[in-house]
Amino acid sequence: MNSSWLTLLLLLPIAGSMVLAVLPARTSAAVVKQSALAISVLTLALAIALAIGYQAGGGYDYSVDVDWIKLFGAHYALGLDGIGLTLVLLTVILTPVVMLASWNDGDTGRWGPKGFFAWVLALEGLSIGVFAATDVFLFYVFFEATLIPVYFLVAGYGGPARVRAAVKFLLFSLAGGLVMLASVIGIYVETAKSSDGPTYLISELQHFDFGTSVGRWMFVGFFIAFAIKAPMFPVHTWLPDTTESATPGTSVLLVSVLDKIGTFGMIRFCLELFPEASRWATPVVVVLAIISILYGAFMAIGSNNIPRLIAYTSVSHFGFIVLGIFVMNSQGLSGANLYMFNHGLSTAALFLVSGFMISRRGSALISDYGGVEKVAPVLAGLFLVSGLSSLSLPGLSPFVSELMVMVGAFVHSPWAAAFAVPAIVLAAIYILWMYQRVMTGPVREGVVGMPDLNVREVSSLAPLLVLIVVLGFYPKPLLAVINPSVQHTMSEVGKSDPQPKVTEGEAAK
Amino acid sequence: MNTFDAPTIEYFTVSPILIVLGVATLGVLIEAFVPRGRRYLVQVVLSLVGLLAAIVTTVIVFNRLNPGAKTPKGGKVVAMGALAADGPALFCWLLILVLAVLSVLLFAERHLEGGVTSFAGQAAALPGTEAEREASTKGLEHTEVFPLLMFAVAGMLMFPAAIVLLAVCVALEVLSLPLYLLCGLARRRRLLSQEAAMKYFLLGAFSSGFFVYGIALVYGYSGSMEFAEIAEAVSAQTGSEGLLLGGIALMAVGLLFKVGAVPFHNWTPDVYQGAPTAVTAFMAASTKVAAFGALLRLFYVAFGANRTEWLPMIWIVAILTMVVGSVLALTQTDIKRLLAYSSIAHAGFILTGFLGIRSLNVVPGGSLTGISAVLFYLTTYAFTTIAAFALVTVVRDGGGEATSLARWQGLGKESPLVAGLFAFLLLAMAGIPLTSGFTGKWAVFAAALSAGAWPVVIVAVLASAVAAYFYVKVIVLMFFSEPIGEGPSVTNPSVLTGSVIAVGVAATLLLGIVPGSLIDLLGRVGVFIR
Amino acid sequence: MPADGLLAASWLLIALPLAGAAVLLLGGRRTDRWGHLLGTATVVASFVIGLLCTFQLAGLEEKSVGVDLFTFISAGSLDVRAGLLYDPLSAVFVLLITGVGSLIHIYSIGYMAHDPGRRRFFAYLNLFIAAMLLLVLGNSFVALYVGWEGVGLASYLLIAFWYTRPAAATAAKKAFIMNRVGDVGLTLAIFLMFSQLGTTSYSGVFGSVGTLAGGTVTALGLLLLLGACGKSGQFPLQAWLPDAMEGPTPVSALIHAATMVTAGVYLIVRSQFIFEYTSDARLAVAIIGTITLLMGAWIGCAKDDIKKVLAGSTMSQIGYMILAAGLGVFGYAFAIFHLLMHGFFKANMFLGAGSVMHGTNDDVNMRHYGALRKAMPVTFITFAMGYLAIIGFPGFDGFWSKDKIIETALSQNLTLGLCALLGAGVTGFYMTRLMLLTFFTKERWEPDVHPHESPKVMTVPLMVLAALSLLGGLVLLNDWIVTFLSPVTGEAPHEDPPLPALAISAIAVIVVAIGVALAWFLVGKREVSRTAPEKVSVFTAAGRNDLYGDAFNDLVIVEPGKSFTGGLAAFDRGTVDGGFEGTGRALSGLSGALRLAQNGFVRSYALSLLAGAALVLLALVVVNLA
Amino acid sequence: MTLTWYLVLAAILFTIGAVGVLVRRNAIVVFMCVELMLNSVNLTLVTFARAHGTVDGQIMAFFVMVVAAAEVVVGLAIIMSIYRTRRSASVDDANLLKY
Repeated sequence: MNSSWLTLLLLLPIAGSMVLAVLPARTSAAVVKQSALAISVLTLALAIALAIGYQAGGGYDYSVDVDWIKLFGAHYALGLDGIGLTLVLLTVILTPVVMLASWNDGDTGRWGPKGFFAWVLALEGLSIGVFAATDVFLFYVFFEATLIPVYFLVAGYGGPARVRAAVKFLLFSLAGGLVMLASVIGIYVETAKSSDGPTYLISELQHFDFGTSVGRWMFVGFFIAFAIKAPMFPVHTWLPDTTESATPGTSVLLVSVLDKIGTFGMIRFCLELFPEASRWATPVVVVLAIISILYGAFMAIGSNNIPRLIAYTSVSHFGFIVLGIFVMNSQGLSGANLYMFNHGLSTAALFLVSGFMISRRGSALISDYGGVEKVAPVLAGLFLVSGLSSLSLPGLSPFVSELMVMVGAFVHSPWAAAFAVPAIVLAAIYILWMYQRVMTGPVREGVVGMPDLNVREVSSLAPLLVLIVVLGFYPKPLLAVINPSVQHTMSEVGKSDPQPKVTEGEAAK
Repeated sequence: MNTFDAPTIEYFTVSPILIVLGVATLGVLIEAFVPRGRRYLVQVVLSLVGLLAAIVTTVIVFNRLNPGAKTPKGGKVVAMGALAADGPALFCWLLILVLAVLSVLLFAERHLEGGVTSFAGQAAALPGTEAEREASTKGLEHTEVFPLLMFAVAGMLMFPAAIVLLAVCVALEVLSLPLYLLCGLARRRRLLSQEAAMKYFLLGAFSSGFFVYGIALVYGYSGSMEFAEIAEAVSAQTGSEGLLLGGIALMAVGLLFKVGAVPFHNWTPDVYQGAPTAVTAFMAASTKVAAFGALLRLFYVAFGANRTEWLPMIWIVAILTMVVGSVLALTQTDIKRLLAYSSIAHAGFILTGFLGIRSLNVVPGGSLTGISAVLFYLTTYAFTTIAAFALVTVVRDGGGEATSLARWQGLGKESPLVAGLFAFLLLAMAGIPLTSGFTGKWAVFAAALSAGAWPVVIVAVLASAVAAYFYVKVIVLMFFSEPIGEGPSVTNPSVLTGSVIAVGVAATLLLGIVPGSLIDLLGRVGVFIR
Repeated sequence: MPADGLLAASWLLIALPLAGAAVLLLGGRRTDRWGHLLGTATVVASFVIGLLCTFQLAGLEEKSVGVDLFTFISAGSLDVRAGLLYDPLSAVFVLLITGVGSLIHIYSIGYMAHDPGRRRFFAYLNLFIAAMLLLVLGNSFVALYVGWEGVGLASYLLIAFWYTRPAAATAAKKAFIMNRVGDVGLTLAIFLMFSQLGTTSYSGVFGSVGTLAGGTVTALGLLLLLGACGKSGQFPLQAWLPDAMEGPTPVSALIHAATMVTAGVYLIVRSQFIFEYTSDARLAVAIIGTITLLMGAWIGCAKDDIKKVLAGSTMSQIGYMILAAGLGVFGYAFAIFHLLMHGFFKANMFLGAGSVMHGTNDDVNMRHYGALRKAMPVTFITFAMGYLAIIGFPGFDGFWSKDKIIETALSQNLTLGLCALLGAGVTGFYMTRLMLLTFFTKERWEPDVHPHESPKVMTVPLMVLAALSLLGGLVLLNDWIVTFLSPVTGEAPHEDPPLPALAISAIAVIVVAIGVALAWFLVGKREVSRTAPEKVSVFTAAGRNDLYGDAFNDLVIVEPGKSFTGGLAAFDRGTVDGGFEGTGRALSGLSGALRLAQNGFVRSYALSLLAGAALVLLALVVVNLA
Repeated sequence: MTLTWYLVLAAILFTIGAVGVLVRRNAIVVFMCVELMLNSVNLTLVTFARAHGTVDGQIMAFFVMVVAAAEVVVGLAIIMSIYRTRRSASVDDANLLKY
């Protein structure tokens, strides 16, 4: 039976975006912004309602499956499992937050606030589509389509080098997407040989035997695209350039939501469709992930530009997520899923709060700051909390996921964990050194008289920080949704958790 | 006394060709007999009516194939074995005719040049002379362009349907000769236009020399002009193989020249740039359809049996075409030239689909074949490109069309609509999903991959990435660069050009979102009769 | 055994100060007027609850009470439950933390009275108390780790309390980062436990650790030791502790003397069920403790900054505890005992130092003190109590606790024992030096300094702590503390020391006396210059430079690290990104070059066509031949 | 004389024509070279027609002649107009369109 809820969920923001786009030019900016926010809040409400009604389990809920292009085997098929639901929630939570935080960021851009908010809504809708698609072809369509709003958001609204950055972003993503296209087509070619005819439905592909060598090639195609998206070393260089030029809001949507498509795709497609190839590639991917973790962290330490620094921290964090995915055990995979959500929150907070500061001072360079805490204590405080969440301080949500990922890595191979764990030291260095240089010390010229955060700004950050803290102590609601899906993924991959030497339940009960 | 055996001509089946030819002839007569002032209207209406009539008959003939059936009838050989009215042929007819309607609309546009068409008032008048000024003040126009166009269309209709080498040769010439002339008829920038015409003509003639020599060799090999008998000879491997190889090579040269494949592509940028934009649009869209239609039929039907011998050659050409087209487009500074190189790259993508040739018995019924993939790509590309060139005609400055990319800077500010639509078409050419460019790419790559041509597909994918860069560059230019000087201006076109743009954009969008019915149709009818 | 009664509500211990911190931080300036009172009240309340809980525990048959709260993390077989464990060891810590914590809160009301950030200060202190309580009450290594990091955060925030001072900000960052280095060990230990045992709870690990291979257990022990070194300022992660004195003095007293830095000792004692299976790791622990106790003492001798001397002594005293913990079942209880006593007398002395600074315009240089005993009698007397305790003057609490450690060490490992004895002597020396420079000798005050006694709100806590320094040793009566802790630490088999206990005590006292006498002759009898002498022995110079710990770190880690990140940035720009951008440029260049072939001459186009024909033919022929 | 001789002669003529296109500058001459190529094709066609004993080749030859004639018409028109504009029939002079 087909459910139209997901269609509604993804059409709501897209329709809203179109309405915004065709509003007459004389519509006041306030009306534009308020209606955009209203639409995104409505979407959030709908998504929450869906989340509440979500039937936990390994399968998909709210499924819809309609033939789309028969000859291609493409379906309009949507559905949410725990992994998708988590990321959809992340998307719908972050969109209103970004809107509120970027209330005036669109005013001076290429198409004014109307364009900004319309692109943001379009991006929201398409992202929901990406996370809800249960058909590879449909996924690919959404995957590529999301590039357009981001491209215009970066190129139209941002710093001096924004156009170049936007082109770089687009080309990297497109290149990855095209490589993936080859694999997507490969799926058609292989399934078309079968008696059932071509299909792109994940549910059917999961039981399809691609053969060893074909499966590996196709895995590589998917993986390259997702590695660029995620981004992993060595295809990460577009990210710092982009965040350096984009508005904080755009960076949030880019890093917190869009880049998750990469890691989401690794689970959904690399692992579930090509289990044999995934196992085959694990050693290489794990090494790449560890390099990403350390490389991103070191690069973050060496950055003098705050958005670049945050971008590099994300490279490091994405390394963790990929590590968690490819160790292929419950802890790693659940941790990676949770990590995606938590990283979304914490990086969003970090981008936004630093964005508030940068817009006040007019410089993104750490060396231009000093003593901000003195003049803007609330800003400094929220910056610190965001930063601490980024360095995975216990009590804040990213800790839980990072711990799970590292546990998973350790179970997989103690060496993997041993190389990844030093990142917690590096994380402390990059966050606290930045905090030290920006916030503490004597008040620098140029920082004097910097106003503290206003109510709008604080209230845009508040939901993020509340979630970070609450999930830091009580991640169970998300884990309860994620775990069954992870079990399902594991059974697809044909992996089960290695048993500890001593089998004994948690004796502390 | 011998009995007279009247040739059987299935008049109704070939009526689209006959109608178009008739209208073309009529158009020539009109030039002779109708007063100058009325010719424009009469020619336009006549051409449109003729084309629409041809479309109607094509549709009727097409329906007799019963394309809704799981296995439609294969079509039939008509006109004493000269033409094949099968699925691919009829589909090409339909496509060419629709594109011809759009081209007529573009040809007839008079708003942009202040009340006259964009063709030379008097081709014979020297640029910059009194005669030309007079022609221009009198508002003279070359209404011969319409019959010329109709002749070319007639040739294009024959080209993909011809199953006798003789007919192929004639069709090739019928479609080419009017085009040579049309290229030289620009009202503005006459020198460029004439140069384009000359280059196109000389090279075209040169390449048809190769083509007919190829025909001669193939004839020498097989002893027949008919595709079916050639195919038999090829599979029976009678005759001297050297003749066959030479014939294949030389015929390939002629056809690859027409589609603008590397290394036979050099004319494309020069001619696309120099020709009147409406003609470029017509050429870019329709000629590709006709030429690929013919290429498909010749190679699939006549030479299909020894494809293992010629496929590697096509591999090389396809790779070269995609790479050279994409790379050279990177540094172009003129929008028409850029689109020309883009069309070269696209020819490479279509050739990739062309590689999807497989024996029918390994292809599961109703699934994607090389033929249907190529035809689908042609459809998507034709509409996108005709709309793109139509948009080029509306961006103007004091000297006519502003084709220099530098003049396109800041177009997004001047006219968000034009820039937005153009950006959309560029994204389609880049193959972004939700546009026809994506589904088209998918189809040709899938066809090629199914036939095992994965190295070409990988090159194609990389070339697409390179190509994306120059498309995006134009978008950047339009939206994010400051205009130089006064900046470009957009002249509002009449409903003629407007509707071409609308149709092109709509097709690009619809074939991107709901390509299902078309591709299913092609999946069913995309089979050559033999 | 599951909790009932008040113990079931022992989570309140943590929740109260946490709520206090939340109110103070979120309430902002509105709470400025009464924030410090709330902060103090929550801790005092926790102390009361802790006291009652401990009484309840003492009355129970089984001295281990679990409070299961909720599932924290679960995935596959990883099932971490948030829960508390109330047993004698945690009870001792709860009382120390909340008791000393309460006193320091009260003291801070006076000490921070004029600081505009007082509310923030109390918020951080409350946060610290909550985290520290979680650390000692958590029932699993994960819970411990959460608290462990929480105290690290609080420590960070409090060291950097005066954040406009670059030194404070730097010290805070340094502390956190070096702690994190230790955390690497702790986290790896946790992962190792999970992967090998499938659990991280104390009871779970306790129950199954015996099945592990010896090497694994040793690895586990060493990893835990690394964690302990970070938190407790032990060699080789000791360098942050002296710098941490940049924080307000009550912070130094509470966090960097009495409680947080002893968390390492707690960790090792808590993990005794692991260390019991690995004598190698135990030995490592003892050696680390010994090295640090000597290092700390050495540093203490050379410093002129009163807080740095105390910091050195803290390192040294924790070294004793670690040493004791490394002695295994013989030493665990004494480690805790010394930890408790140290908490009293060191907090006492730090607060005393704070009181001194309070009276001298926050001057910390002892060379600017002298003869303060008259100006600050209460401070002097209370400080003296602490002094006597730390040097181990018979009867004072430090005497009992240190003596026990030296005695056990001597009986277990003669070398380490002798080192510990030597350390005691050095302690006598530098503490006497401190006393002399501060309260005796001549006045060397800054011109505008008018030393005065601190207000009651500060001196009363001093008096309480002084009393505890004097009387704390009473808990050893009848070996009460050892018996009380034995459910956790295990019961040591009786062993006869090499010498009678009394003899060892006497030797220790003599060694200390020598130290004191040396100080008297070298410092007390001489004129003290107001500026530190330039020409000093290499030993003094090394001590002043924290035994070159920072220099070593700079040379071996920081500078190479900076070069590495710099090189990496260049690599990222040049090679990685340059690779992509270079590909783009190369393509553009290729395009520019190929463009020239399109030269506009129709004849060259024809040539290209002809060449193409040849190519096509060639391709066909080659394939045909092949 | 064997078939081969005819074919070789035709091939030589074709080559001469093709080379002529490459080396001659005058548009008319270039065009004549193309005609030469077409005529060599005609020779080939009729040779094969005789060899195979069918008339197809001969018919084709006629068509090629017609095609050539039509090309002449169109070609000369274009060359004329460009000559009138430029006062030069050299194909090398027309190279405004390049790169």
